[in-house]
Amino acid sequence: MTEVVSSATASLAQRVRGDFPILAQRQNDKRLVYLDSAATGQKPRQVIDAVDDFLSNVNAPIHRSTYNLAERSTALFEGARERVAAFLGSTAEQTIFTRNATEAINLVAHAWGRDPGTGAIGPGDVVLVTEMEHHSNIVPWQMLCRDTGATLDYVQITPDGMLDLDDLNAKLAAGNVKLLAVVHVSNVVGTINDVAALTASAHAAGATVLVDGSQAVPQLPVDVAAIDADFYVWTGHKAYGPTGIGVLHGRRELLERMRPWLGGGDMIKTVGWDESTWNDLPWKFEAGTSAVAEAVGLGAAIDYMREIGVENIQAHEHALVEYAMARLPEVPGLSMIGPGAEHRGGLISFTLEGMHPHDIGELVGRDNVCVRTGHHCAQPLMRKLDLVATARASFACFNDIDDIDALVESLHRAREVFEL
Amino acid sequence: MTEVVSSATASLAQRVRGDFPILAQRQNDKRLVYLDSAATGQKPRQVIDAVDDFLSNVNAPIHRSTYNLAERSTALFEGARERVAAFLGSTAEQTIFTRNATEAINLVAHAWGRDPGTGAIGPGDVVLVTEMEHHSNIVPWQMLCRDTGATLDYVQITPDGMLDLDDLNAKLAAGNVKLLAVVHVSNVVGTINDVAALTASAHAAGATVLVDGSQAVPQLPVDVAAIDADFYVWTGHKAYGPTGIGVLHGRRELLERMRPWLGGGDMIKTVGWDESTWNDLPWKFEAGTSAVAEAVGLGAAIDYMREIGVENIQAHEHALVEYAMARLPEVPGLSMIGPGAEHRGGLISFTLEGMHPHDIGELVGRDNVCVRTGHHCAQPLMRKLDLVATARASFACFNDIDDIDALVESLHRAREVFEL
Amino acid sequence: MDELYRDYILEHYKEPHHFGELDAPDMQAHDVNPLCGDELGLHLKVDENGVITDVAFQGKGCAISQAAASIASDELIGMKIEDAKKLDADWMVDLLGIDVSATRRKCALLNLKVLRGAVTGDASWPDE
Amino acid sequence: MDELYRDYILEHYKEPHHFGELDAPDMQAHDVNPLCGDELGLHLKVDENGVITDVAFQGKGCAISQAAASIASDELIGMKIEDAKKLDADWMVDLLGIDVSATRRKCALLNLKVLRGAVTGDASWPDE
Ligand SMILES: Cc1ncc(COP(=O)(O)O)c(C=O)c1O
Ligand SMILES: Cc1ncc(COP(=O)(O)O)c(C=O)c1O
Repeated sequence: MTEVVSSATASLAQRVRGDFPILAQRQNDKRLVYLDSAATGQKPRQVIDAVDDFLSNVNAPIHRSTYNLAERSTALFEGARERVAAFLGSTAEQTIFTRNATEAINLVAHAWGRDPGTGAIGPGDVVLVTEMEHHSNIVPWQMLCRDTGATLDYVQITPDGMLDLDDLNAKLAAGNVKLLAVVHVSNVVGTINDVAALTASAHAAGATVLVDGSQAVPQLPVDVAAIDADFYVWTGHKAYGPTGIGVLHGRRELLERMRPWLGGGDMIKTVGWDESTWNDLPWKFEAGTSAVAEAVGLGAAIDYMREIGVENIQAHEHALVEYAMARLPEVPGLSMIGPGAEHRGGLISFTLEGMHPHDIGELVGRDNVCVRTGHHCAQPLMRKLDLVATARASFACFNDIDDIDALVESLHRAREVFEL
Repeated sequence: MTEVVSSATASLAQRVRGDFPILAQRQNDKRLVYLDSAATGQKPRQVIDAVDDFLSNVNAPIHRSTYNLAERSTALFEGARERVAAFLGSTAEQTIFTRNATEAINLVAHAWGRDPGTGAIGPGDVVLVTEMEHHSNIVPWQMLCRDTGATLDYVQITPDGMLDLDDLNAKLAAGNVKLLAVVHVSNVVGTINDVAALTASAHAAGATVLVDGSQAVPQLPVDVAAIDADFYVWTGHKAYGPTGIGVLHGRRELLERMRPWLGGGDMIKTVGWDESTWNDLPWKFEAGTSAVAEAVGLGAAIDYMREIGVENIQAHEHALVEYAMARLPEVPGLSMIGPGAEHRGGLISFTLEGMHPHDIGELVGRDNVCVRTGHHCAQPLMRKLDLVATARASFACFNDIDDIDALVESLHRAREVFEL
Repeated sequence: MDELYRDYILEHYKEPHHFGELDAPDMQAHDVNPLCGDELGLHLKVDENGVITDVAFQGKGCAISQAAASIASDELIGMKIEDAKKLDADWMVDLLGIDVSATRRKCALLNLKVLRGAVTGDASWPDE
Repeated sequence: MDELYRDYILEHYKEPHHFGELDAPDMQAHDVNPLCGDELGLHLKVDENGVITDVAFQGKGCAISQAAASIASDELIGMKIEDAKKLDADWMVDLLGIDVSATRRKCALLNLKVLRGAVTGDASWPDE
């Protein structure tokens, strides 16, 4: 089996490795084995160059000025928005740039959740998240519930890290759920949720839906129109893009009805002494000078994924997951967390008996193998799983089975250091 | 006089021009005359390279991971924060990274202004801004007043664009001013406000003070400890830094007392099912993945300004303002707006009889002369000055008198096109 | 001659036709260009047959937006409201007779936007 | 031998001294390392002369943080509370006897932070 996987994955990874300058890094003569793309992605030269070129040759204020550089900057910025929107089956007006996924969720929690006009959330209402959410999709809702008197509730997960749909349906049936906030692909257990089906159930129960696609966009085809969630958020730095940029796709009617959240330049039409009127979508939600170079870089990241083909990335990472799930158990005392490969995106969390994940991270790090260790910003989930921390290997298009082999060998060496 | 100014300014501008790759741009064989640094600054190669190098060779998640790249990323990110803090006389804990100045002001308007615990703003309270504020220092306060029942009031300006201190003192004397939000250097009239004195007056009247230093940091030495405002905000892209990053310096006691604003990863210590506890300063106010490459780029911008010497930049731009204020009136029908050179930072707004600023911008733009035209995100100020728009030339370290000469010539040509 | 600032554009800018206000207009609207802050108001008189009998516009703006309003006003007088409702961006740009760049398009179309606001209540930009 | 994971570090990690709880402790505190989520609780018994007579710690953590807690607990027994209040980061790092990198420093100091919380009420990191 190993051989078959090897040839299937090798072609993509070997083809793209040269695009990622960071992979040329060596440490103690060991090549970089980057298995932490779920924390932050590496950027291909195409993206880095787009940012560099923008700052070096185009940079000027957008939207307002009449000179040539300013026109080019505006065209590059709005052109990036259009390509980002098209890639996800959305439109430019419904595609709002934020700093990251976290800010996009907070935008919804404020502009939608706290708007007295749309009357979204109040006492007696339930905000429903799931036990597998990232802190960024929990804490804003805790704060919203604290401020509005609503109740936060959690859809339970099954022991193998899948959403408990009976629990979800029971909670929706109560009729008081105003919002379902759910992750598309979990960053800890790796589960791929059927967010289109979840959205349909929640809508049938009268709830609004926010989907956190931070882990999904980099690794599988996402069509926000087909999913039909009211809000779909993701983050650029995990999707081969630069830091400092995230995206909120929203349902047009909701975005139009919502009050703006941040006030300032660019989001206004007119500013009077006491009151102002708001700009059209999407700018109504983009206050102040935008992250222009970052948007341009994100546009280049989208182009990059489109060129590789996100289905190819998905198939590639799936093959890596299958290979890793076969090889990792060779390490004595290793337990993998989460569902089988068929329900799993490109990442695997695991623990090792007799060694804290922090020490795993330190020791494999010496072999230039980069894995994430800790609570992965999902403390409630860790508590549910009765864990303090895990180690996590996550994949990108440039990973290959040699990376997994390196991890497995390094884990064996780590156990020797610990005399296990 | 021209000769003296010429030699005084030429050395700095000529020395640094090579640092700015964009200045190599040509259009119709005309060199780029960039006079729009008040809208967005150009970036020296040192800054662009720092961003490129970070993304190419270091990029990894910060704060949490144990491997080498992650340690280096963290050190670069927090090192940038320390240098930024030191440059402005602040400390790392009091230096919060935001997307831009606008977001920093909104942070204060939410986390301080709407906190029921600190009880900052309520009915009967006055939020005092000035007539020369940028929309970003008006609209967040309009929204705060709308939501809390407080009243927004404006300190008037004198006909030459200075703050009317009698008006300010009368308004402070009423005793109900909870916040004074004031710009350090105006982006329209160019006025440099004595923000240390204003802060002292406001504090004496029991008001909290926010200073908008967006135009100040790039052009004059700023010591936030000496100014002693409770909040001092600025924006990276105008200060030779990248887009996507801004800064809030806050008084420690206030920041400690304030509730966090954005919820999510990084800003928490623990996340329980219903409640969370918050991380220490400054991270309590930095939710989600930070703009890491942007912070590193901002650190490089600070290094750049420190190396040139911000006093030298100030003296240089002052000489340019004096030269420009002598030469611009040569253009028939041209009126300059704002105070004399002694109270003015590195920018000049003007109008031309018989030609709308938009057309001025278009026509000088054809000569590759970049000036800003419009309301400069200061519609209340424009209304006060009875203007719809102005044209504005603003300076940076790389500008020289040849740029002003080019502008003056181009304005003459524009008048010919308009048959004036 | 300049490609953009043609003689007739400058003439309309310097001496706009139908600049001012109407007493008791039958239809009116007012809007701004958020990019530059320019404002434009439009007054219309309409007779019992639904024909526009008089037009006046107010506001401050650049040569392109003022010329567009001035030239369009000439055309509007005598036009049926039903026909005015169907006017689109191409009509306005053709009427102006100059190549309008992307940045100046909103200048050229502000008047049409306001006209459509007055006759149909639709406040969106003609390009959308 | 490994520079960081020395024999005695691993021994303390695998078989920590004073791991557990005390009945009715005279002083206690509990804290987390926000970076990795590790938790540590500390119980102290203090006699009438202000001398620490017994110590117990609880929690899950990495080898560094567990060994630090175990080694420090040995030292604390018999120490005056007044002296315990003065313990600083250097004391802890010297006691550990290994070179602690910047990233692992919080692991090494979590126990001291909790101790200071217990004896002085100061919940800040020893480095600050
Ligand atoms: C005085 C002043 N304040 C605030 C801002 C807002 O800065 P930013 O758009 O980067 O948030 C600007 C620039 O646009 C400005 O000139
Ligand atoms: C599932 C999930 N949601 C949200 C986030 C937050 O992304 P960001 O920190 O870029 O806002 C992350 C990554 O940290 C994530 O994995």
